[in-house]
Amino acid sequence: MKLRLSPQDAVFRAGLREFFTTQVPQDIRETVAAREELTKEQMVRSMRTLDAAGIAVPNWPVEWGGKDWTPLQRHIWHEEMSAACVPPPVTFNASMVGPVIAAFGSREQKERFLPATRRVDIWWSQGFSEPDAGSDLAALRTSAVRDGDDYVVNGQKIWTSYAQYGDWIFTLVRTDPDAPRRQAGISFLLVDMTSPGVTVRPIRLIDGGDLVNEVFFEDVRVPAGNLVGEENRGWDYAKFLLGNERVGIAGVGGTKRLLAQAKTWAGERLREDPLLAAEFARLENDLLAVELTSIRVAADSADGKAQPASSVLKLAGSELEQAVTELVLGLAGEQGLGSDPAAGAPAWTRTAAPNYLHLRAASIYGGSSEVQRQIIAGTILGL
Amino acid sequence: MKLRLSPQDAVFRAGLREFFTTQVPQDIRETVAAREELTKEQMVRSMRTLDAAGIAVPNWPVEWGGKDWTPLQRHIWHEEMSAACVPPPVTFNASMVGPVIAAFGSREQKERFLPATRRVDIWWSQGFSEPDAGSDLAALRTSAVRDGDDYVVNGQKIWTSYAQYGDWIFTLVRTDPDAPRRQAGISFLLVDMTSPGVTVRPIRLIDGGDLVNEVFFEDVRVPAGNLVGEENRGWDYAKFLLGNERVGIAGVGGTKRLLAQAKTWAGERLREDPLLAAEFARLENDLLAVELTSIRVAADSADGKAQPASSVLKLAGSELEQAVTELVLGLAGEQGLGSDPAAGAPAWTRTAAPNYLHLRAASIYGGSSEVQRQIIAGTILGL
Amino acid sequence: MDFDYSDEQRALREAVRALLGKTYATIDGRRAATAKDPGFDEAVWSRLAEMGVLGLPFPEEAGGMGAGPVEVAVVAEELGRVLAPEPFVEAVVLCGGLLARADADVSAIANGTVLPAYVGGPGVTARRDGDLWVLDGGASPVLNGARADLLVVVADVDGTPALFTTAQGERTAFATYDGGRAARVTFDGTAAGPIGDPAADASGTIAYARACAQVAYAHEALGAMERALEMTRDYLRDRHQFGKPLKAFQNLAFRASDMYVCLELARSMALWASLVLQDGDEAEGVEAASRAKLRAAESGRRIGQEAIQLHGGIGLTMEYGVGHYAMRLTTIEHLLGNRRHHLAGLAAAVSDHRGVDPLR
Amino acid sequence: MDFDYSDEQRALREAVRALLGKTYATIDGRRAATAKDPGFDEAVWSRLAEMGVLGLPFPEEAGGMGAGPVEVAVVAEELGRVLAPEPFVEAVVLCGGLLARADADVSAIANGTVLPAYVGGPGVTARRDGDLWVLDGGASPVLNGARADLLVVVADVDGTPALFTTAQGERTAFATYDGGRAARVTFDGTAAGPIGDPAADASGTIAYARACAQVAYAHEALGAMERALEMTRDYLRDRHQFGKPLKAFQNLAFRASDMYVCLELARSMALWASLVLQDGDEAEGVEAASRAKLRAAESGRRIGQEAIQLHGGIGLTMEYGVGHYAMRLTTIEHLLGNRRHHLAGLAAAVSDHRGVDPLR
Repeated sequence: MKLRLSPQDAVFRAGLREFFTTQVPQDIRETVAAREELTKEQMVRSMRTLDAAGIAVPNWPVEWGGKDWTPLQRHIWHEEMSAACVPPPVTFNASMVGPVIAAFGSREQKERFLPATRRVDIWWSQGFSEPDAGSDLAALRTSAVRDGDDYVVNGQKIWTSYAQYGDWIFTLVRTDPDAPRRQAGISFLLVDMTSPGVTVRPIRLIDGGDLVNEVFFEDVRVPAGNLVGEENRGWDYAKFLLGNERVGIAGVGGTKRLLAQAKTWAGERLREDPLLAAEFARLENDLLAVELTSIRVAADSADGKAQPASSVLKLAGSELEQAVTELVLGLAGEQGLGSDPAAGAPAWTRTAAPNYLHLRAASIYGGSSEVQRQIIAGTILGL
Repeated sequence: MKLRLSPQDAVFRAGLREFFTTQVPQDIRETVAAREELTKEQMVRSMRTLDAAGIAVPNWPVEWGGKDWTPLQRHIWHEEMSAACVPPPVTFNASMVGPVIAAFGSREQKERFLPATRRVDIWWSQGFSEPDAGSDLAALRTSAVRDGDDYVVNGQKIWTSYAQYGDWIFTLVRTDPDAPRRQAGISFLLVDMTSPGVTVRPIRLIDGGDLVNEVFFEDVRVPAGNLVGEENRGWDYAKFLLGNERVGIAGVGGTKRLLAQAKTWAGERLREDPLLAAEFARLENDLLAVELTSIRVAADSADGKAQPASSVLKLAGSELEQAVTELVLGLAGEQGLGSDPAAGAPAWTRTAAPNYLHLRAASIYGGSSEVQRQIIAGTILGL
Repeated sequence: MDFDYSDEQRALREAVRALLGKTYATIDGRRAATAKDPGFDEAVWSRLAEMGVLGLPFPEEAGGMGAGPVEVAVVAEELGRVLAPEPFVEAVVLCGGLLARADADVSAIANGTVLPAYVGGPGVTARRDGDLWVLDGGASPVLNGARADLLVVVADVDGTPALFTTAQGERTAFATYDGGRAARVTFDGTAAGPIGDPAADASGTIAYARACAQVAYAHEALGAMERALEMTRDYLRDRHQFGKPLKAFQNLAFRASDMYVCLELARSMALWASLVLQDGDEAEGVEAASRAKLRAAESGRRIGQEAIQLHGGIGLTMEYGVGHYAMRLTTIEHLLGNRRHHLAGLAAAVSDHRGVDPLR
Repeated sequence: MDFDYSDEQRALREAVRALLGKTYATIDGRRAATAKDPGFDEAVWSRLAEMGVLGLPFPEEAGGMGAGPVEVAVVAEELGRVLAPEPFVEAVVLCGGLLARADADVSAIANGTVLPAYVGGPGVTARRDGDLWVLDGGASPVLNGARADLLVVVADVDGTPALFTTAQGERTAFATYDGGRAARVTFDGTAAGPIGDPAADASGTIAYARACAQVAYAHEALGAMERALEMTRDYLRDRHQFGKPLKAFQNLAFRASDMYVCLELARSMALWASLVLQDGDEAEGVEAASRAKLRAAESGRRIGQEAIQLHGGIGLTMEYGVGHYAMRLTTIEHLLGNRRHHLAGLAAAVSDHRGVDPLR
């Protein structure tokens, strides 16, 4: 056991810190610091900045632009990025579809898609959830029927973030409705969103945003060459995708930055109001525990015990993130009502309520807290 | 709607307050105030004092010594008793078996048992739970087989409080093992604990007490005349018993007294430690909400809405009671280790840990919190 | 002590429910009303005036109905149930309450021709300017401050608060996150009329009016909690996942049970606080209001958050109703003192009494 | 940064586990040991001495093994797993730690011939009496105070704390609720030897030794939590009600999951605090210990309470083990500062830093 980073890792960290704080454009980092929405252009520009330095997709195979980093180094990379207000690489590209294509795609698919995915020449959307298939994803009904060299896709996806920006969408579709298990008849299909029959309808959320969507497929013809891996094995690839990336799942970096900012916003109240100070102290201690746990997972300290899986990090991390946004909302008080720029309020009070409401989703998407508890009970405790 | 008691109820309350604080022996009230165990003799003496004044069993039919009080008056009676450190009438007698015999017993049973039950000439024990029938009471296996004029009882009961003192035990026994529903083959039988074949074994608990027991029945012959009501309808009587008495179920009176005592014990810390003061304030507000809810239930304010059932009171009341004992343990701090009289510590620090541990049972017995949540979900919410 | 509504109170509830039901039967009603200025439905407001609701708590001689806090609670709860955006609590209970206590004319509020808005906070001062009083400074957010015909202003006069009204003041309108409207109000030597004696300390009057509004908010929150729980219950009953209704998942059903417990605790406390206000002792009323507001905030927070979580994604959409309930509960939680504010106040006073005895 | 145990540390764990397993394989072992004075098993204590465990953290030249906080943690966790009542934390980590830092002879502690007990708290004063130092006052509870051969006393000298040892002092023995032993100790001009310079302020030394003990307690609690969760998991898996295993009740299974989360958060924090102590900066060590103790208290409270609740009645019996785990977790929660104490301390310092960065 040791507390300190190895000299190599300390150098590694210093290098990244230098890079993130000096090479990533200031406008992007300020937008993140102010908890405001990034534009698509900013997200793309940020990721290309990282890509130019070769650190956009360290989790990918080296052949396709990845890094041979240790898990701890990946953790450091992610935390330094968060601390420096650098937006993490576009998830759909970097953490979701990229690794799946790299692992299961054909050579042709890799060459066609991976470089473009890394540079965000293609913005990917995720087409998994459906109106009747949320936590119970295997209930999905969107169908893909083979017709000559194409699949014909019909159905509806929902909760598709940033589908407005989407050039392509990776989807789970039902290719064998008669499969003995619901999971067995599902395939992983890449769909060009400019194909005829694809329609995107934004969903307005209570946080004021409209960046999640419904995506409708009506007789959409998709070349069979866009099937990833084998037909009817999509469930395996989806499980790979969902279980793949544990770095950053606890959201510790962002929570930590926000809690530190909140101290500034609290100002003198932090000294004058013991109940407020206790709230900060409690959250800070909870945060430290979650961060240390995420380091333990990253460092993969085996020690013969069942490891706290990513489920623990997702569960505890999202609840903590929510608690900190709630603290900030409480600091804003009645000022928090003024989410409208016309209120002329400081950015942090203006964004307090929308961010609080936005983060209510943290315990719902990406495997709800209920799903995580089920995984812990089943997989770790054997219940 | 009105806030104040009616003049009649105010007079009623004043009378009870006067009685409880002057007529119930001081030694009994001091033992309660010190949170120490009452002896059997004290409990009996206290109940006989109430009985002499005709207020031991107000929930019984007037014919058998009850009172024609309103629910609010019963509530006042209970709260004044708690406030004055008067132990409530022995539950098994006053709230459990008495009302069942009064409602379902034969004339002969009533005459034989009710006066003796009211005066605690008979101390009743409760024989419901079994090792494999706790929350799932209908799984009980203790059998009673008819043999001539007797039932022959075999089996085991558990969690029988004060069985050491028990003269008689009221039991649920299985009389028809072939009944189509498990609940349908159960009968309600009164058993003289001096009968051959009855054995009592105390269970030592982590609170240091040994007042709960296992009770074993080995070929115990019980006259058929001790069957209450009809054979195989015992489940109905048990449900009547369990749902019968809502007064005092939230334990508000005792919790309130304890919280007030705790302020004294906290002393100057209450002014000096804002976190401690906030804990008190929060508990006091929670307590007020539970007390008001228990008054609403008592006053049976219909108003066309589903009433918060006794389940809400049991659930919220026991959690609150536990929280207050935990607060007291926290006040005691390391002093709380000294539960042994030899520690020479004040009574309140000495009893802090045993009481805290004792109260962990409050959310388990009498319908666990889980059972209460199930009832609320099912009965009130229709889930 | 009893918690039963009288026949008149029940009739009032039915009447208000029927009126609001015409416009706010579904969440689309609220969405339509809040989509455009002034953020509520003027026609509904007029009908509330016709029904006498806008003068409910004012003395009859002042154009009101002489009703009390319990009737106010009945109305507020109905508004909360359908998330009606009409500013009853702000205009009638808070502003109207302040003016009525100072024997100012509130008939124009009661008949709906004047909409007042409350300008609180520490940012406004008043000074004499010749024979006139003028205001300086400003406040934000002033709920419905742009639409308001009259501002009821708490202003500092030589270190103590006093009350003024003015129809002027610069207003910058903005939308609030829950669909409402507010304004940033600034004064710069703005003429204003004193309410009562401006040299006298109005703290007590203000605290009592705020208490009345806190209790009304607690009831508005209660209505919203009640409806949010109903929606959640229906969703658990009707929605299926993994081949069975959600209600078959014990964890979800138990959480709905806990929401119900929260609801009933909040209901008991809000009803009681109304009765304490009705009973008349001001200090007791102020304390009871703080207790009820704290309880409403805790229950509302839990119920709002759980309503969303138990719904999943749909609970976060503008189209579906339950997210609006959570938003409104969040807003109320932070109006007139949030949880920490009220808890700190109660904590500071916790040594002053042995216990709280609601039976009197 | 890494959290892996070295091979030596693993070997230590296995050795301690094997030793303790002989006596404490089931809860009956603890019950037997605590049924009679001195409340622990002297034979086990001797074997721990033979193994070198009682000198683990002392320098080799002082008769110890020169091991660090991580090795101490390994031992404490094993003691916690089986609820071994031997006073390792109190005697070795706290008392031994205080003496070793003052370069006092600890070899007799290491070889098990002298059992020390810690007399803290504000109730003892020391004064000169001729050439001697004498103590007045007293303290309670002094853990294992009756059995102790030596008392390590924190006494007030002209307003600042100093350290003394004495083999005397009047001791009134009593049992603690969790099965342990303690004593009320009183001094009345009792002769004592100073440890270090009695005129110097020993606050820092004491705080650091207490920090080491707090972290060791956090690990003892960790072992107890781990085992309490295992027992609960087994019970949910094996026990049936309503015709199915308890684990099929989603609410119960989810609560076990939350217990697991609590456990892992406590583990991370306790391991980290050991590393901070090992790293050597005293102020950092004291802060980290407070953080770990708070976390252990919160997790331990939750896990202990839930372990009982999920077991139901059986969880409260002396015969079954899980209640003993809950009791011990409760005791540890209140030793060397409870939750409110540590939270208040961290709250008072929360403005002093922007955030806590564990990666260094």
